[in-house]
Amino acid sequence: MALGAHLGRAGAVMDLATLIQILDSTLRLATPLLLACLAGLFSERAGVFDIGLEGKMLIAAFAAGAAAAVTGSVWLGLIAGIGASLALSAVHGVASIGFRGNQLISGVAINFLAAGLTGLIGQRWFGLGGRTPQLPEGARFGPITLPFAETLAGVPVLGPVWAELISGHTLLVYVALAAVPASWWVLYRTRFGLRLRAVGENPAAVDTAGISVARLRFGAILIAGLLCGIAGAYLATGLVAGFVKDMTAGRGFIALAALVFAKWRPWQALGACLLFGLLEAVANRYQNIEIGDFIVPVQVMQAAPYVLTVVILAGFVGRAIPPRAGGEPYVKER
Amino acid sequence: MSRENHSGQPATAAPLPQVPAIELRGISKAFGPVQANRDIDLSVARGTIHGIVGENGAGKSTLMSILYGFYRADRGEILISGARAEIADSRAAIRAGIGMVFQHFKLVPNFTVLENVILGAEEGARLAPSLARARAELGRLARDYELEVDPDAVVETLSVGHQQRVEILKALYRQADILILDEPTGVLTPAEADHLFRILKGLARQGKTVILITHKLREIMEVTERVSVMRRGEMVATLTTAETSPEKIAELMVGRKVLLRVEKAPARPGAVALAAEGLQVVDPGGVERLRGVSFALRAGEILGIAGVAGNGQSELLEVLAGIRPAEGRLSIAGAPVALGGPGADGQARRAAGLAHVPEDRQNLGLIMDFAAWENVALGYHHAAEYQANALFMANGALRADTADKMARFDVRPPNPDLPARAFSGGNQQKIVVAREIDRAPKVLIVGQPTRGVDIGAIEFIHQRIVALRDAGSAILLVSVELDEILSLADRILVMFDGRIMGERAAGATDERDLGLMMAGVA
Amino acid sequence: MSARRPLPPLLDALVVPLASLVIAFAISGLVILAIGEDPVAAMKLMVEGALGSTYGWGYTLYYATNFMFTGLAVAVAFHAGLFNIGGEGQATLGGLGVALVCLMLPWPHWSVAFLAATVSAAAFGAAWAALPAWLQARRGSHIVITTIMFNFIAASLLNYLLSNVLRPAGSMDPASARFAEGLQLPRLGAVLEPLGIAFSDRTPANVTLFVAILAGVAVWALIWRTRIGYQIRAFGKSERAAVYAGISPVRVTIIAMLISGALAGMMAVNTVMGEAQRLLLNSVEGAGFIGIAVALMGRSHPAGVALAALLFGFLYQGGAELALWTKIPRELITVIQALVILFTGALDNMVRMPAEWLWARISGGRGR
Amino acid sequence: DLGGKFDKSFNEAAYEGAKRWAGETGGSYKEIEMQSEAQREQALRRLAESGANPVVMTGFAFGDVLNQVAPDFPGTKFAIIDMVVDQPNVRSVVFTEHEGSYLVGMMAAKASKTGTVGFIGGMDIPLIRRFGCGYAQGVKAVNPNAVIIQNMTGTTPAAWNDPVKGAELARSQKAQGADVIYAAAGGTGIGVLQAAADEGILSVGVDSNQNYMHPGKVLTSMLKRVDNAVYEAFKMGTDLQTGVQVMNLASGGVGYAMDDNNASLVSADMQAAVDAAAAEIIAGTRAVHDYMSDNSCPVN
Ligand SMILES: Nc1ncnc2c1ncn2[C@@H]1O[C@H](COP(=O)(O)OP(=O)(O)OP(=O)(O)O)[C@@H](O)[C@H]1O
Ligand SMILES: Nc1ncnc2c1ncn2[C@@H]1O[C@H](COP(=O)(O)OP(=O)(O)OP(=O)(O)O)[C@@H](O)[C@H]1O
Ligand SMILES: [Mg+2]
Ligand SMILES: [Mg+2]
Repeated sequence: MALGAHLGRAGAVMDLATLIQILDSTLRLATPLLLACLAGLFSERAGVFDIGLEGKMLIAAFAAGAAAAVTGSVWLGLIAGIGASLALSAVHGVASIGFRGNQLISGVAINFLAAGLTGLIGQRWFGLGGRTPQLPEGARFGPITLPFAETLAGVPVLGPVWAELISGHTLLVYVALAAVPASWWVLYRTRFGLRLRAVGENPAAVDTAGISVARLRFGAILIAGLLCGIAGAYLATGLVAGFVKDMTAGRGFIALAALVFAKWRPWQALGACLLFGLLEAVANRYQNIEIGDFIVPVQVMQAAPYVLTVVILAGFVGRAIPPRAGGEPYVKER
Repeated sequence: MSRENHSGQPATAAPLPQVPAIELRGISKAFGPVQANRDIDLSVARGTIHGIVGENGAGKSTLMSILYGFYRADRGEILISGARAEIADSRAAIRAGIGMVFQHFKLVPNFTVLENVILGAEEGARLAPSLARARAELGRLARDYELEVDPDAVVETLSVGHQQRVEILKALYRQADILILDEPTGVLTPAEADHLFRILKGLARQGKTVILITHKLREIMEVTERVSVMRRGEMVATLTTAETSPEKIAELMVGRKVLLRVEKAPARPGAVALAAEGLQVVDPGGVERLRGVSFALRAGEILGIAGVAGNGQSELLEVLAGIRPAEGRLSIAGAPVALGGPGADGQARRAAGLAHVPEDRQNLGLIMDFAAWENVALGYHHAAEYQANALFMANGALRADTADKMARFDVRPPNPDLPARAFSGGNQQKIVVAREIDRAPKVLIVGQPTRGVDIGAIEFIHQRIVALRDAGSAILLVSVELDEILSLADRILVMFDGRIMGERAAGATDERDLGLMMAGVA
Repeated sequence: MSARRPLPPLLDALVVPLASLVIAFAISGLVILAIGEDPVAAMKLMVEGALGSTYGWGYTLYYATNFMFTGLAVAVAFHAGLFNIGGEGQATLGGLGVALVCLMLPWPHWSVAFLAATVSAAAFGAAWAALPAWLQARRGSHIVITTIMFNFIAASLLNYLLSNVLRPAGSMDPASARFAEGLQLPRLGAVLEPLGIAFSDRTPANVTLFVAILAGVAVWALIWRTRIGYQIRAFGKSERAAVYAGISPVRVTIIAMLISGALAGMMAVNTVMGEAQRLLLNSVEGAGFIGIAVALMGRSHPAGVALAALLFGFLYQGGAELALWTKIPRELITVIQALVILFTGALDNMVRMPAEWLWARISGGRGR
Repeated sequence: DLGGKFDKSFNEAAYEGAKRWAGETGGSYKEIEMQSEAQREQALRRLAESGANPVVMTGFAFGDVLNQVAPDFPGTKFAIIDMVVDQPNVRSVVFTEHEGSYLVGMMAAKASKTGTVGFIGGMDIPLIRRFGCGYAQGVKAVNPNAVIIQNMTGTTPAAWNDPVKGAELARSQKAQGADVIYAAAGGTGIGVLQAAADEGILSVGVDSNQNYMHPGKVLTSMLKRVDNAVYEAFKMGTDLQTGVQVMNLASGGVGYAMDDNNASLVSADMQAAVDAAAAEIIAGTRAVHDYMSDNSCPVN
């Protein structure tokens, strides 16, 4: 069939190398989603809706790109990215916890704020229309070669899988992966996690147990800020070399979708983000498909990840029940 | 937000016998325009059980919440064992040795019992040691106080009675010296309540102080040493229980004489209005909830269904009301009705002449954010008298009808525009009852009609149910209150484990007899 | 705290948002100052540019029309407890509906075409909301995800159609052909002239504005006066109570989303038939998302939605004027929008709390 | 255009042109970026009303609007880039992007060792297809057996500002064997060039000279002298010549970039072949098919 023939041009229909390339791409694409998704998880598990993931990532990407460009240090970039994201988290916290404002509105405002500020400050600062200068080598996260990558390279299957798929990513990819068990452990194995989950379900229970609801929620929101900060820094200093206006390109919303998909649980979040990453990677790789003489429009493949998401959601995932106290500011007296 | 004051308390110094465990002086608290507590003084002696009674909305819960640091008083001071205590938040209250079981439980529904118990009382940053210690401690408490609960059960799967135990365990786990219980028996069976009182008496003997809020005067008479009566935010009297009577307390509470027993003529049963045959329900978790329930309900009679909570009564009500699918056969006034699929919904049931006062008024029977008049249309939004034309509802007529119902059912305040959540529980219940009773339905099914409702309102609701019966309606009454069943029902069925254990005529049985059947001993 | 007293409704509805707006603009002024421009001049330019002439009003109202439709769409879904993030995609499809109607048939008069286009836009928008609604109702697939996904799918669909199907041969622009000359909707100037009101006819504001206002009234009546509206609100407040009342969750979910999608779709009449006169790749340009902010700030009430839409229309047009006559980058407008959303929508209590405290002082004597 | 002023290629080139004019002549100009489609007409009218002359706009999206506006301002001269608008007071500047793309396609094919090259466009729209088609013809002219992998970034406006996706597509193309990748995707291209440099393969920039971004790693850039077009329009001022001006190879409107940054990458042989082809195209002896002429591409 022509489909096979077409694919065949680039090698066997789906050989190991192709598979590794797609999975490798999956991992890179999933990383920012995963970090943002875990950020949302902490916030929403504590009962604070967060649709400002996109904005926090964006401002972090900008701050990381700008600081790295100015100082030449990727670490200062990372710190700046986290700092900027934390600042927006604090705004969200003040509005939705301190002043019991509407959490959705606050999130929307943060997205606007980030989009506006990055452009505005970027333009004033670098005069590049919101872009930051190209980052040189030391101002970016470089790939990390894991031990044995060289030694194992010759071993069939395992060698390439280890050397190309698992090894050779930037530090932040491993940070994101490590964040999954870490989040799980924090949420389910620590006092902080217990309280955090409780406050998202029934803040009154936490309050009457003598714990400050506001402080707990603020803590959760700041963790979300931290994670979004890393996600943004990864975009600007890990995946590419610098910030480009609006470069998050809707990833914060996809992360939100992944969070619902994962039913607000860390391991499932990993699964959902990898799935989204995989769908995009596959769509990237097989964008041009011919069936016989019919050339499948490129838009079909571009829409495919989203269509498949809906199909999977409808077919296998079922009802997702959000944390019960989510979205509601905690008020004792009205 | 000061926390520094508690260190100065003489927790170790043996208090003089005459120093009260708790003393409240001049406590006032307003919620916006509502003065919930006005200049309240209260003194509770150590090692005693002290009752607090009052109508719905009298301010009992507010007063106790202040003592527990959940609310802050506008004015007044709190003395614990004679020393002034600044109780800024619940943490301070817990440190001062106060534990509270709230009227509306403060549990995390999807947590296990153990997790709920240690929440806020963890040992260190890691959970595992806390959980282990709590497991051991819970075992000890369970032995000492007969408070068995499965520590690994998820709270939302427990019966309310067991959830209550978890709340008490929480307080005991924190080694509370002073235990406040806000309407603990509202959701308990008589047996469970007796059990609870045994525990409370034990605690008091150990020198702990107990404050008990309840609407049931029988309980006040049985377990308390002293009782305080509140009315409209004020403390009207504090009496020694042994020197008073239920009638006297009721009169102090309501400000008038109250009939504590229902006056009713013998029933005159007519044709079968509701017939159920072999009703079976398996819940989504695969548990059989109803195992072939059959009965017939006649016009002009009240059929009571007694049973310990969790034996299928709730499911039975939901099946009859059309909001839970089931197997079997059901007919209303001789006409078969669907038990599943299309035609099995609340709308179809109402069309067939069935009205339903649900057990859970706050989640099922009312929409708390809706105004009273909107709630009066709930389920009857199709009713012809509420339609202006094909397109619009007649909100004016609906409001007027609501005002009328509120006047006739003595809902206070009689303002149709207030949201449901602004009414006290008793008045919320009256709104539901008014809505369901006022249309003289062929069949009325009622679940726990007086749960948490003050005695004045209980009297009123009971009278209306009897009046409806006398007007020829068939009434199915589900209640965990044996008192209520015995005084209202003409005929009594007892449910156990999804089955009907037996039937008794109301005059030919008593609490002991029913209690045995309820325990599954036929 | 207890020393406060709730403000009377009228005061609450007027003073709090106004004071919040003042704060938002004060901080915006600081931002303008920080980038080295004159805040007073900039604000004056914005206000005069957007509200100082019928020309400015025309643009302000044109944008407000878009936001009213998308805001109402989100609001209706909110009443049913559903978060419809899919306004963007539904409006995209609405645009397709308008374009097909206008291009496929020879219309005798703009008014007939207008009617048909409105119906078609609503139908296409509703159709695009139907599947997410059905999946939510029947399969429990979270509407937030499915509507996000449908936005992307709509973009792909439109991209394909405009590049391959609807584009006139030889045109570089991925846009449909221009509609027939007579299909230009009457602009506000033309409509108001017979009434003796002089209004600039150089602006894209057109008769669709009246449809938007009608839609607002209709939504109000629907939500608070009709049976289905009652059911939507009951379901939105408490699903369990709705089931108790015999209200079908499936039916209500689907109906509410269809209405929501139809409203979002109708926005396209304004942009496609009222302004561009052809279908563009980017004819929705984010109005679907602005609709979320508008609905939230308007507290899901049509009157609130209309006011919030007007506010955003003002910001768009005022921002255009700024961009036109100053060197202030257009991102500043985004920042101002953010601050307005933040202070009027999320930080409203920052004003309300002290206001209630003050109110308690002032009205202290009269309390119970 | 909505893409933004500093996409490192198209819009930025226009800005550079305006700046150059202002710098040389001391003249002043106003510039506006659009936030909304409705602002196109608004901006044109307001600028014309304010006496600006000429009014220069970039992007095909202005075409339809200009057609409406131009007749209302007969005294004002307009220049539009990338679209033909048939009005007496309009100068339409169009570029033969297919010719320029053809040349860089030839260079890509010559530089490619694998025989596979890549093209990454922002969105599947006619303009980008014209780029892609010219490029493909150039590649095939050198190596008829070459494989050209074509990808588009997206279908929403984000497609022009998504360097992350651009980089990912570039990596995917590299994995399929591509060793030269041509990016015509606005800000997204920055990611393509970056990923190519990281992966040790070559890239081709677009519109402006992007060779400097990764010296020694960008094979060349397809130049589209929007800056010149804008500069000239401003320079002519009110005497702006109207009518269609085709900026092609012959007029230096399109071409490929050579500088110190890519000198080492372009062999004499490669340059000779490309220059010869350019000469043939200018002479009319070598035809480069324009996708827009019949909405199809002879090769792909
Ligand atoms: N959270 C609150 N916000 C506002 N007002 C409240 C709140 N809680 C109680 N109130 C007001 O305080 C008054 C006293 O309420 P409280 O809960 O103390 O009554 P109660 O005696 O416990 O009644 P019940 O017997 O029904 O439990 C009520 O009338 C009510 O208006
Ligand atoms: N948000 C509120 N606003 C005004 N009054 C309130 C509010 N919440 C509670 N109340 C008042 O508090 C009092 C008691 O409330 P509570 O929640 O304790 O209900 P309740 O009467 O005890 O109901 P139940 O019997 O179902 O437990 C009522 O009089 C009610 O008017
Ligand atoms: Mg109470
Ligand atoms: Mg009560």
